[in-house]
Amino acid sequence: MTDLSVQLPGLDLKNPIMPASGCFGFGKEYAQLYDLSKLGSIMIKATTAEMRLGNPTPRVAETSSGMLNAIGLQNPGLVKVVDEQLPWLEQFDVPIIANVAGSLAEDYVEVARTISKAPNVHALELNISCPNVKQGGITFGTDPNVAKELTRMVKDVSDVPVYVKLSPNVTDVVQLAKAVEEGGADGITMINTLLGMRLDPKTGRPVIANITGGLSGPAIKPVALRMVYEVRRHTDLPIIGMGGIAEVDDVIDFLSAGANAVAVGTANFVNPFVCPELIDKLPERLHELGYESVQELTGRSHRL
Amino acid sequence: MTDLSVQLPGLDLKNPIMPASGCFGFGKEYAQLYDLSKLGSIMIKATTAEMRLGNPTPRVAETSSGMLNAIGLQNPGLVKVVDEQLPWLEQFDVPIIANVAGSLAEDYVEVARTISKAPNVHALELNISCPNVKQGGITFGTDPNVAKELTRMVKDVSDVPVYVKLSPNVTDVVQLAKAVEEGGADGITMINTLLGMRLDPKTGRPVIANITGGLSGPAIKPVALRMVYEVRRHTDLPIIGMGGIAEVDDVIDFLSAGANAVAVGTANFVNPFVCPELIDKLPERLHELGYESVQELTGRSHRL
Amino acid sequence: MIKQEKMAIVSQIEIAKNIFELTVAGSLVQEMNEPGQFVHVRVADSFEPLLRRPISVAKIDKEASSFTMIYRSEGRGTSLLSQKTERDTLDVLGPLGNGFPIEEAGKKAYLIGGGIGVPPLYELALQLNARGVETVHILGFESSEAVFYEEKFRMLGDTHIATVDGSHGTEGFVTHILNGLPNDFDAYYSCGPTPMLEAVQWAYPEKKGFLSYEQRMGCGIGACFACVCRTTRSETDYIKVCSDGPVFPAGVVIS
Amino acid sequence: MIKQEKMAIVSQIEIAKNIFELTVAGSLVQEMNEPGQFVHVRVADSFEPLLRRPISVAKIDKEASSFTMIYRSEGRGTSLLSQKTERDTLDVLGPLGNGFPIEEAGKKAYLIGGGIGVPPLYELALQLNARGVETVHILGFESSEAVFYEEKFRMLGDTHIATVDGSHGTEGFVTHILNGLPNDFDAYYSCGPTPMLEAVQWAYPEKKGFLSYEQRMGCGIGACFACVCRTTRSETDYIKVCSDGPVFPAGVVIS
Ligand SMILES: Cc1cc2nc3c(=O)[nH]c(=O)nc-3n(C[C@H](O)[C@H](O)[C@H](O)COP(=O)(O)OP(=O)(O)OC[C@H]3O[C@@H](n4cnc5c(N)ncnc54)[C@H](O)[C@@H]3O)c2cc1C
Ligand SMILES: Cc1cc2nc3c(=O)[nH]c(=O)nc-3n(C[C@H](O)[C@H](O)[C@H](O)COP(=O)(O)OP(=O)(O)OC[C@H]3O[C@@H](n4cnc5c(N)ncnc54)[C@H](O)[C@@H]3O)c2cc1C
Ligand SMILES: Cc1cc2nc3c(=O)[nH]c(=O)nc-3n(C[C@H](O)[C@H](O)[C@H](O)COP(=O)(O)O)c2cc1C
Ligand SMILES: Cc1cc2nc3c(=O)[nH]c(=O)nc-3n(C[C@H](O)[C@H](O)[C@H](O)COP(=O)(O)O)c2cc1C
Ligand code: FES
Ligand code: FES
Repeated sequence: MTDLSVQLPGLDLKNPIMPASGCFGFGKEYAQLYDLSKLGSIMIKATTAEMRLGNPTPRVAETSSGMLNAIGLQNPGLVKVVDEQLPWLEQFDVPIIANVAGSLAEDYVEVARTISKAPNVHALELNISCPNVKQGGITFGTDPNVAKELTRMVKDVSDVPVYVKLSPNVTDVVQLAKAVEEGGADGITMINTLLGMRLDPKTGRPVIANITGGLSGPAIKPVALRMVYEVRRHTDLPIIGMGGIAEVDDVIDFLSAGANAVAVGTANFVNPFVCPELIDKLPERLHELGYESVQELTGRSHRL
Repeated sequence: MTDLSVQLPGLDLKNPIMPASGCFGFGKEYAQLYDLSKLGSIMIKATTAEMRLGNPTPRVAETSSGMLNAIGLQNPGLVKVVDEQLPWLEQFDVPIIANVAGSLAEDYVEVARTISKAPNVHALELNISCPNVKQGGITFGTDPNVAKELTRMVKDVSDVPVYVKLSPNVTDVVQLAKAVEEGGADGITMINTLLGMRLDPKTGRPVIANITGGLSGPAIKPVALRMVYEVRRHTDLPIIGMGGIAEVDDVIDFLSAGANAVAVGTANFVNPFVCPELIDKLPERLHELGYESVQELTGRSHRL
Repeated sequence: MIKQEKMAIVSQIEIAKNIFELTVAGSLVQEMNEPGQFVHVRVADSFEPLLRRPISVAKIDKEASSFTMIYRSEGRGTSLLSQKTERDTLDVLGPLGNGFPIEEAGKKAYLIGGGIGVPPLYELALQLNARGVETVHILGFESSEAVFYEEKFRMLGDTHIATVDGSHGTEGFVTHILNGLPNDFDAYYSCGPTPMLEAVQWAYPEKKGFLSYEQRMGCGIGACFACVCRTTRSETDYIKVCSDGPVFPAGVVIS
Repeated sequence: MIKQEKMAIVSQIEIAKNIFELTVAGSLVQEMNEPGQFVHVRVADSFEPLLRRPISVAKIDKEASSFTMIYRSEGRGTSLLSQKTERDTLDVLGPLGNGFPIEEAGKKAYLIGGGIGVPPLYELALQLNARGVETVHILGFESSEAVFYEEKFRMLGDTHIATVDGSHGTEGFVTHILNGLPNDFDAYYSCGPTPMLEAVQWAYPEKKGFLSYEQRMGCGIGACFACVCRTTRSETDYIKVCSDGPVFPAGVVIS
């Protein structure tokens, strides 16, 4: 029996596969398709203190092997998430990772304090890397000192372990990883989207109303994998890796590079069953490769 | 008659299309296929003071809509380039942009001083952004002060205008652009490759012997386009844009975003005739879009 | 229930210039009910092009367990789709969204479509006629070359065609035809470009109307918040075209 | 001269497990001469997969203006290639590189191939036999399922087969067969995995030999420096497999 389980701070995962934040809403839609209890975890959509409408449309655009999005943190706000979405998710046997966002440090703190008390929220994911919001967000994720400070503030109020989500739009991702480690982060999730743009060749206008958007999907996998590999070389913090995962060998690659678990974002739109399919395929693939557990494989690229 | 010509410092271009450095060698191979005089310019392979062997193989790997390379600046060295390659290129009616690389600032200066005196070298492209060389290169391209200083040193010795090639692997590309502008750059070329990685899922080993490589091709176009657009908003320096260009609408997009001319890299490997084909298609496409010249279209996304 | 299925391609025919009629078969068809619902189609096995394409259900044949889409081959995805043949299968996710409420039609309904907004009106016309509703079809196209299903609609009721260039039917937009038609219908149903929907909505402020909207989509099932529109129902919320729509009563969507 | 051409697919047949024989026709064939040259094939119209795939020329038919490739469908690109049919065209860049020097063969030559290194030896055997050279073929495969062209080689000369699992011919590698064969040949030609080339080279230090190498490629024409190998000819230079090779005299490449 191949052992898929993974133990991370706050997270006792049946398996290392979970949908990435923003690509799975609060689970309701995918629950029509399959039993969410099958998932290792669910990273729910970014939650802010107040309800957010997000950006104007078009909010998505296709690119070569990827897509751009500028949703802009649309969400019903902390109160509704805690009163409605999270209780609804309690019917499933799955730990929730709550993605926490905001414009000011106080917003993050407020959301973290409250949402970390929800019974099924087992960890927070501090979204300091969303490229689609004007104020804040982006600066939290690109300045090591700011990132460290914010991590510390959130750690102080959180009832559950705090994972910090790193941006790929930086010169030195390792520096950021170390900064949030110093700030007390229990883990790292990476990567968020790469800042990109598409124009309509007919008009010269940006296709995304917000002008720029975040690039995700298979196109960014090489960048994501490189960053996970680099960060793993410099920290022992748990890493939840993501960026372009769509097939079982992508999972293998991220685990090999040092991720302890992985998240699947854009691929949910292409194949809404991708997460359960990956979970089903993983044991056989591990076995083929000569591994009996996820843990055995994890980080093997560093042990060659 | 649609006017394809573009006047840039040192460069009187018949058309705005040129092969990107490292993707066209010193022209000899493509000269077997078509008349190089057709090209707007040629960016020749990076030249260093001494001959370089580059990195071990495998040096390339395919990724989704892209490729990784870690050639590592293999080149025959300054003397051979000046004595053999450049004179050979003189048979063609095409201005050459010499890509200058090195490990230390003095190397850059030495190469720039000598190569800028070659009669057909009309501009230098300062490669401060190659992600595939261990010492140097990368730090020149990520630290604004270092980039500015190097630009100034090279400007001091160069007989021709100096374009600086920017790296996308930075938090703030605009800051770098401004720094090299302050250093006296006559223009900017962008972008070099994104640092990425591929693993062999069977073994967990990096496919590229150098472990990481530079990601190029259609996958990176959204990032390149966004960076050109951003830099154009903050400087009037000429920009030669590149990153994933393969079709005529890609050329349109880069020009729209503010590039004055474009370079084609990876696409040469897919279709060795891509440059002359783009040159042939550009007039009709411009006309369809209602423009009579390249210049008219250039930067239109900023004028909407 | 939403299903994902590799459906068999029964036929694919170019029925007008760049307009393809694609019929596929599979058990997913048994889930289809409302006209105006759509499916989310994967056009390639690879991840390039990456996203699914939303296409309306144009005709449902429960007995044959097949359904028909009609689409314009335009961009990268739809042109790949148009190259598929009976030898291929098609990865379909659906049925998605909420369609046209047929029970609201009253006795006589106007079905107003523009271009690739026409297809869902065909299944709608079939279902309304089956319920004894009189349907009048007002259909707009670019030019005579782009006209499709004229005869099929005619078999079901009065059918008026407008073309932008006047090469067939009335010259101009569907609104030109509407101006000359009586106001004696109970409800209207419309699908087409947003400016057309706006114009139709303005033309009949006191009528019951149902409009089908388009937006760029990611997931197609309501999870990604890509396809939102502002709504008159609330200042503080968006509606999602994919899962709340694509059909909304007139007056709800702020476009 | 190197040409790029959309060639017509004449036939594509699976001749062994996952091994396909693909014949295409076009004027580019008139440029082919040396056995051991290769072509660079674009497997998709889109940019995914992006890079061309290098495949050896296995047989040239100048009269029919066609040539044949034999390849293993393995990764993403070659499996797409294997799905092409007579209805498709194939974008071919070639002929590329320098092949086997047939004039060096003397009277008797050993042709030693492993797996997908066997194909170029077929055209080589044809050309050598046409010149009156006696050819002996020593071919290694994974297993009996993977064996191809055995009869065709047999028609041209003595043919010995090794399979790794012993399911056909001698069990083991081609070197096992070579050990039992006389040393009475003038030159050897070899293509296959690098360890095999190494072993062959070591086995016949005093013989004239020509080896065909593989490397990951970008451009395929010598411009990108992807496909280099170190060489004994100079400490300060690399050779490029695509344009200096893929065939090199024994002793030149340091692998
Ligand atoms: C609910 C719904 C029903 C539709 N029904 C039909 C139909 O029955 N027949 C038909 O021909 N078309 C229909 N469309 C429009 C159809 O989805 C687009 O024409 C198609 O997605 C364009 O894809 P492409 O590959 O041709 O273009 P590309 O330019 O390659 O598309 C790039 C991206 O933009 C999206 N996109 C481009 N145009 C549109 C558009 N108008 N609406 C939504 N997304 C778009 C694509 O889905 C893709 O993600 C419908 C759209 C929606 C939202
Ligand atoms: C000069 C030369 C001649 C060849 N002749 C033949 C032949 O006649 N028949 C045959 O079956 N194979 C031949 N090969 C090997 C063939 O090119 C690879 O098997 C093929 O490229 C693998 O592509 P893929 O899509 O199956 O694999 P993928 O894993 O999708 O390939 C990914 C990338 O790696 C490259 N790659 C993978 N394996 C190899 C390899 N062994 N050599 C070079 N590049 C590789 C691919 O070209 C591609 O760029 C030859 C290789 C060279 C260099
Ligand atoms: C439509 C969309 C919405 C997203 N929203 C969020 C979000 O709210 N919070 C967040 O941290 N990341 C968000 N992301 C980023 C993803 O969680 C993930 O980091 C990124 O998409 C890379 O993974 P992928 O390539 O598998 O999609 C979003 C991504 C997409 C495509
Ligand atoms: C094989 C290869 C070699 C390259 N060598 C160089 C180089 O020597 N100097 C340089 O400035 N850029 C080099 N580049 C980067 C390209 O010039 C270009 O900036 C990059 O590939 C993005 O463009 P593309 O997507 O069109 O390839 C190289 C790129 C590739 C793919
Ligand atoms: S397309 Fe994802 S919510 Fe509508
Ligand atoms: S593949 Fe480009 S030099 Fe050989």
